[in-house]
Amino acid sequence: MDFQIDPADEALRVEVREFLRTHLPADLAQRGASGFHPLRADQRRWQRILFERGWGAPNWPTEFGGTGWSHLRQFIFDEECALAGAPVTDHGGLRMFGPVIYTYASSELKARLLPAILRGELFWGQGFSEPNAGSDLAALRTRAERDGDHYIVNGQKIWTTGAHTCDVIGCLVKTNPEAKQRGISFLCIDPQSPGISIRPIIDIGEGYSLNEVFFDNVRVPVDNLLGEENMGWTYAKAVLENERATSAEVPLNKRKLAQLREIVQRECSNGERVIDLPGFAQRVAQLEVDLRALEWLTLRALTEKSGGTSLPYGSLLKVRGSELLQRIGEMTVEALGQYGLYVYAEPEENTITAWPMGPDYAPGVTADFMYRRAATIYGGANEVQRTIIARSFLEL
Amino acid sequence: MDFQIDPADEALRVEVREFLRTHLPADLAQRGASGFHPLRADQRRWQRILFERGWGAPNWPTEFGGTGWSHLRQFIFDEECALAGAPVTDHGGLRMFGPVIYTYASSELKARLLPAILRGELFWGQGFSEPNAGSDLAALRTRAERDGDHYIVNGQKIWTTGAHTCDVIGCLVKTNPEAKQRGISFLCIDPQSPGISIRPIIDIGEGYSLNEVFFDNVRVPVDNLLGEENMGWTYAKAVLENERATSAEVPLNKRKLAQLREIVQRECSNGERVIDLPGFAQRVAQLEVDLRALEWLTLRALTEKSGGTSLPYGSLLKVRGSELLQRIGEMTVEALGQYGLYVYAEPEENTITAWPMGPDYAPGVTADFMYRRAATIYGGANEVQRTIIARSFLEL
Amino acid sequence: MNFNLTEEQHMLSDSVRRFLENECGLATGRDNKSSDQWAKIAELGWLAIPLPESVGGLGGGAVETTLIMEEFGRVLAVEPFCAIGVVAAQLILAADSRQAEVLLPQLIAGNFRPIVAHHEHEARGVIEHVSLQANAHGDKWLLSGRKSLVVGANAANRFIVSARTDGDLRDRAGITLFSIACNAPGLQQNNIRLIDNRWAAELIFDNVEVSAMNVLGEVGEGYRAIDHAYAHGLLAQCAEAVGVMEQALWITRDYIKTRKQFGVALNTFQALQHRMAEMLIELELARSVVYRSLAFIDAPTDERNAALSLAKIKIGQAVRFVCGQAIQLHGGIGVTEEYSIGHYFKRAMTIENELGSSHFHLAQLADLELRKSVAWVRE
Amino acid sequence: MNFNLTEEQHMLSDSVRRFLENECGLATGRDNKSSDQWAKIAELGWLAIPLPESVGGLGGGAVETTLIMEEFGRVLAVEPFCAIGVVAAQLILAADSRQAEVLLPQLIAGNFRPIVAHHEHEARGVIEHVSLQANAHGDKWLLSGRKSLVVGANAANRFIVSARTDGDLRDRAGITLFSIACNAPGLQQNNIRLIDNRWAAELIFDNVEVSAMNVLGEVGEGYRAIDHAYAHGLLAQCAEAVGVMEQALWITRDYIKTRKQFGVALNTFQALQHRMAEMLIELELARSVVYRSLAFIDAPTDERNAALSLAKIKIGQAVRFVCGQAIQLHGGIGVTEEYSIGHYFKRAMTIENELGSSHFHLAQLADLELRKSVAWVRE
Repeated sequence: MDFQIDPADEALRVEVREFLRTHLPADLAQRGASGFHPLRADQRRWQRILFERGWGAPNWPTEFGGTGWSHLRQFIFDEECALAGAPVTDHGGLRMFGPVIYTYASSELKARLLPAILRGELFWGQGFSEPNAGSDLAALRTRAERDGDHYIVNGQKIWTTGAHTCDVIGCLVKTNPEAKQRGISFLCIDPQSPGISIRPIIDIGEGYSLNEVFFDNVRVPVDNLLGEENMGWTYAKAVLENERATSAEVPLNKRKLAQLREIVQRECSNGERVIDLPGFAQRVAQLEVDLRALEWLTLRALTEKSGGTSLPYGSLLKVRGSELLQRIGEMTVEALGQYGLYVYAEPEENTITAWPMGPDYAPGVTADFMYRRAATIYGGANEVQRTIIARSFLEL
Repeated sequence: MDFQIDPADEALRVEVREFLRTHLPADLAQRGASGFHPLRADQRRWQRILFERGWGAPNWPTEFGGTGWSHLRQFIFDEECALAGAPVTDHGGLRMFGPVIYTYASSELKARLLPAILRGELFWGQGFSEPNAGSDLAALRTRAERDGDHYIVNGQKIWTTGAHTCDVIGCLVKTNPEAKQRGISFLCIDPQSPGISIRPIIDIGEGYSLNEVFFDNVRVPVDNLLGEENMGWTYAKAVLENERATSAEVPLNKRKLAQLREIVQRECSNGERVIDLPGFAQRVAQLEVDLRALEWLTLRALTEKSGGTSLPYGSLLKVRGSELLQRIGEMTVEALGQYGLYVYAEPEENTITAWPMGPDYAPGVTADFMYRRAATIYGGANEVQRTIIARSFLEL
Repeated sequence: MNFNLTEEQHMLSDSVRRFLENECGLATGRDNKSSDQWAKIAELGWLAIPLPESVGGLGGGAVETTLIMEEFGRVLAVEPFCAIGVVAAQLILAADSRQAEVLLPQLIAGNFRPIVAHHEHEARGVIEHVSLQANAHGDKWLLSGRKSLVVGANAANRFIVSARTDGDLRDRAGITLFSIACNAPGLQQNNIRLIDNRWAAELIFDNVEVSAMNVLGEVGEGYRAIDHAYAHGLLAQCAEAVGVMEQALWITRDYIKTRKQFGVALNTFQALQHRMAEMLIELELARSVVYRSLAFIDAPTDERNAALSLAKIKIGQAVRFVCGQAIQLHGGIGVTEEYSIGHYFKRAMTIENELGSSHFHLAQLADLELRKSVAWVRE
Repeated sequence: MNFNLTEEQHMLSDSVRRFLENECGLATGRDNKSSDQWAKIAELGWLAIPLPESVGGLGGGAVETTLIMEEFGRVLAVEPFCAIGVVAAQLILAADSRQAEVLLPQLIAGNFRPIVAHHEHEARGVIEHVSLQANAHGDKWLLSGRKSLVVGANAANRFIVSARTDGDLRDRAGITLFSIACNAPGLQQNNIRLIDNRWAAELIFDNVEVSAMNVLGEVGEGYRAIDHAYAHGLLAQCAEAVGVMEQALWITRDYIKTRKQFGVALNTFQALQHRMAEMLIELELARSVVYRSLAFIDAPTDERNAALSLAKIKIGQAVRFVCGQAIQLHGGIGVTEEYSIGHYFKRAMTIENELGSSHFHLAQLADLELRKSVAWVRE
């Protein structure tokens, strides 16, 4: 056992921090820190900057242009980016589909897709959930029927993040309607294809990142199949397995707690800082406790090999990480006083200027808090995670 | 709607308080306030005093020697008794079996049993639960088979409060093993009968109030049947219905909170009262909030007629009342510092003197806190109550 | 002690509910106009009901207010009944009985729509926090400073402003009430929508001139009336929260009985059943503290305020839990703007944060705990 | 960074577990005798493992201590390993390196069983709280005052007492450590059983005479060693709590898989499954803060103590929840003295309350929050 961080890992942290200080454009960082949904244009600029530094894909192996970093180094990188307010990079391309592509796809697809993702020229929408297949993903019903060298896709996806601004939608579709999990395939679909219609879903933060996507006889070239037909469930599981150590969103939680700390120090009541009001310091301290516990559970998950008797880290982390995000948000809204109750409309440009009222740290806080009510729902509702923990690990 | 208490009810409170001040013996009050299980001898003395005042059975109609008080008045009486530290009266005789007797039993049994209960000459053990029939009471298996003018009882009861000191055990028994709920009867059994053996159960507070009772061909006169054969389930339901408004144990919670307040004012740290240490006052205030909310929910239950669309008050109150008891207890143990960790053995006499160490309010606090871990279990576990609420009222 | 509605109270509840359900939908307030419904609301007599007959009211009281507000909560109505019919009306009533006889009949008729501009950003629940200055200038007053979170300002045709004419920032003495036209020179009004679709304003006063005639009550004596008005406002808001919770609970109940996952209806999952049981418990405890507050609303100020703080703590905790879990049990659809349930949560958040958060009120109660002596405890 | 046990660490865990399971059962401490097992424990070398080679130890450290303590927690052992092998040993090590070379080999051998008498009733977690007075009297010292909650005192053959030779009640300077025979004239020892079946004592000092030779370290300089020793003690206790929780969790898991109610095994109820999932989450978060503390145990004092406070908060909250719910899921049998699970809860309560409750430590962390500047926050 060794609980000290490796000096080389610590050196990477310093390097990343310095890079962010010098290369992260201020206008991007301002929006990134605000809590509003990221803009695609910002993500594009930032991905290009990272790509040029060689950090375009921290989680990919070097042979595909990734960094080849350990999980721990990826985590350090994510933390520093979050704390600096860097735009969220394309989760779909880098985390969910990229690994499926370099592991399972044809070399033709690898060559076509991976460099474009790395350079920030190919952004992905995630077409997993359906109206009746949320936490129960295997119940999905969107069908892809083979017709020559095309699939004909019919059905509906929901909660498709960024469908309205992405270059490709990565979909899970039923290629064998008889089988349940074994009949699922990964298909890349051009959102401009005829037969696709996209309906915005506005979230309760009044932000727009989600969509419903309807497929009406959409023709998709067979070449766009990722890996083998009917193997999608296996791939999806592998993807989700990659996610297990990051599901507490510790980097995001750290940024949010830092923001709360700044607000309770800056906001005043009768000349006193809000942090000095009764109970506030203890509440912040409690959040710190819970965040640190999550951080170290994450470190365990990052450095421990996954295996048969291993803890279901992803589920443990998901439950508490999402709850923490909501608790920090709730206290931040309270700390803002009236400014926590104002609607600051989501700006359509990255520079946030000239808000009608309030301090510059107010806009976006409540919008994000509202959106994060979904944190305990998306990615497998916390109730589902508890069942997974009980069944898989406790064998109940 | 009228939210003010009736002056006549308020006058009763004053009268009860004055009576307690003048008639409750100090040695009884000391033990009563301590948290240790009540002694039968104390209960006997106190019941006699109450009987002489005409308050032997606050919840019975006047025709059977009760006070005929409204539910609200009974509640006021209970509150004052609890706050004064009066011994708990015989729950079995007064609350559980008395009402069944005066409502359903033969006039012979009424005459034999009711006056004796009133005078404190007949104490009851409660033989409801069995090892495999706890929260699922209808699963009980103790059988009573008719043999001439006797029943032959075989089986086992558990959690039988006071079986070792009572004059009669009120049992639920199966008289028709074919039927489930419809085969249950109420039987009064003399604990001295041949064939009965009693095994103490020591609780984790190291107190002794509970027992296992084994019945091996115990002969019980048929005269000891309460009401009709096989109607026990109906009676039990009626009994439990009577309990619904008191299941939050607000009087007990009030006494416990008053005790906590006294302790955090008297205990000191470096010259400062414990209540002045960070966070303590807010925690006490939160307990006060939750107690007052429960008190007023209880007042609603007391004054509202029960009926088809009525809230399942008993379940609502049981869940939060038992939780509150545990929360108050936990904080009281903490407030006592080291004295909360000492074992003060349950004294066998009512005068509690010469404790080895610590202030006079310390003995019994932790014993009671430990015993009350059962509060969320006994009387139908809180999980069962939540199911009742969900099914009966929310129709889920 | 009797928790049953009288027949009149039943009728009031029913009629308010019917009107609001039919005429005031969810989220009607996104466009910033003063409510179309105000004339109808006045016509229905709701503004008269809680006020004494001496000012043209119907002689009801706080009980009737809570019944009305519960219905407002149920449909998430945005009409400023609480701001005008409760806070402003009670303020005028308590501040100046002569003026009340003139102004309240007009308020009841719906022509006079005063909004109290009292809250300031740094107050954070402290009622006596007034920094806006009023300086005597001949027989006039000049007001300078800021007010914020003036809820319902978009519907106002008059502001009643608390200003400091004497004393320090949080002194109870030295607060004076002024009645001011909405378009007074030097007064800038910035409207902003709140997350629950009500509208509020920040008001910036730059030497706004007010004549001595427009002082409400006595100079320097405004605190008592403000305290009274906000006590009634807080109670009204607690009652509103009960309506919010109740409706959120039943919407959720109905939803999980129909929605399926893993092949079965959600309501068959015990974890969800138990969650809903907890929601019901919290709702009914919250309702109980509203009743308790009604028992204290006319009690001496300290007792009343302690009871209201207690209520606000329970209500704030309950409404966040119930409405938060209402979203949770809905799943994804609960987080969308076009479905109703998320709006219940947003109203919950404004209720929690508007008149002092539950944490603020807990600190108030904690202060009382510290002042209790052992003798008191023993009594 | 590596959370895997080395082979030696695995072997240590296994052998400690095997011995304790076989030789030390549940609740062996109800009769007040010094443990029969101590000689065997010494023989097994556990006392040597965490100590440096310079004092005859095996050169392990805090990691090995936590491994051993976790096993103690698992079986609820009452042997005073923490009191002697951790707190007293670390105190001697930090107080006086010369004495350490003499005393610790004897401690390791099991002959020397020192117990630190430091806690006083009003301390409530404050380490520097020392009121017991030591007054110079020629070349001797006279000690008067009280110590309490001296856990393991029944096994002691020597007390190490903290006393004030200078300064005010909570000054860090002016605390001196004295080594005192258990039967010193003027020393009264009242033993009392704790709820978790360990034994503690109250010690009453009435002009107990101590020679200058028996001062440990420098006069007035005892605080640093006490702080060091209690840091290690707190960490050991946190590790013990992890063992307590883990065992309570699996006992409960096994129980609900066999116990039936309403005709089906309890483990089929989703509400109970989810409760157990919550218990596992809390257990693993608690384990994680123990690991984090190990990363800080040799850090500068302020950082170390902040990390330990953080750990204690999480541990205290987790252990109460896990062990409380372990009882709840058992139902009635969980509340009986003869079944094991209630004892896990009782150990949980002593852990929570012995070295400063989680509320005390939360207040410590809150103080740190107040001292953070915006600049710090931004960094």
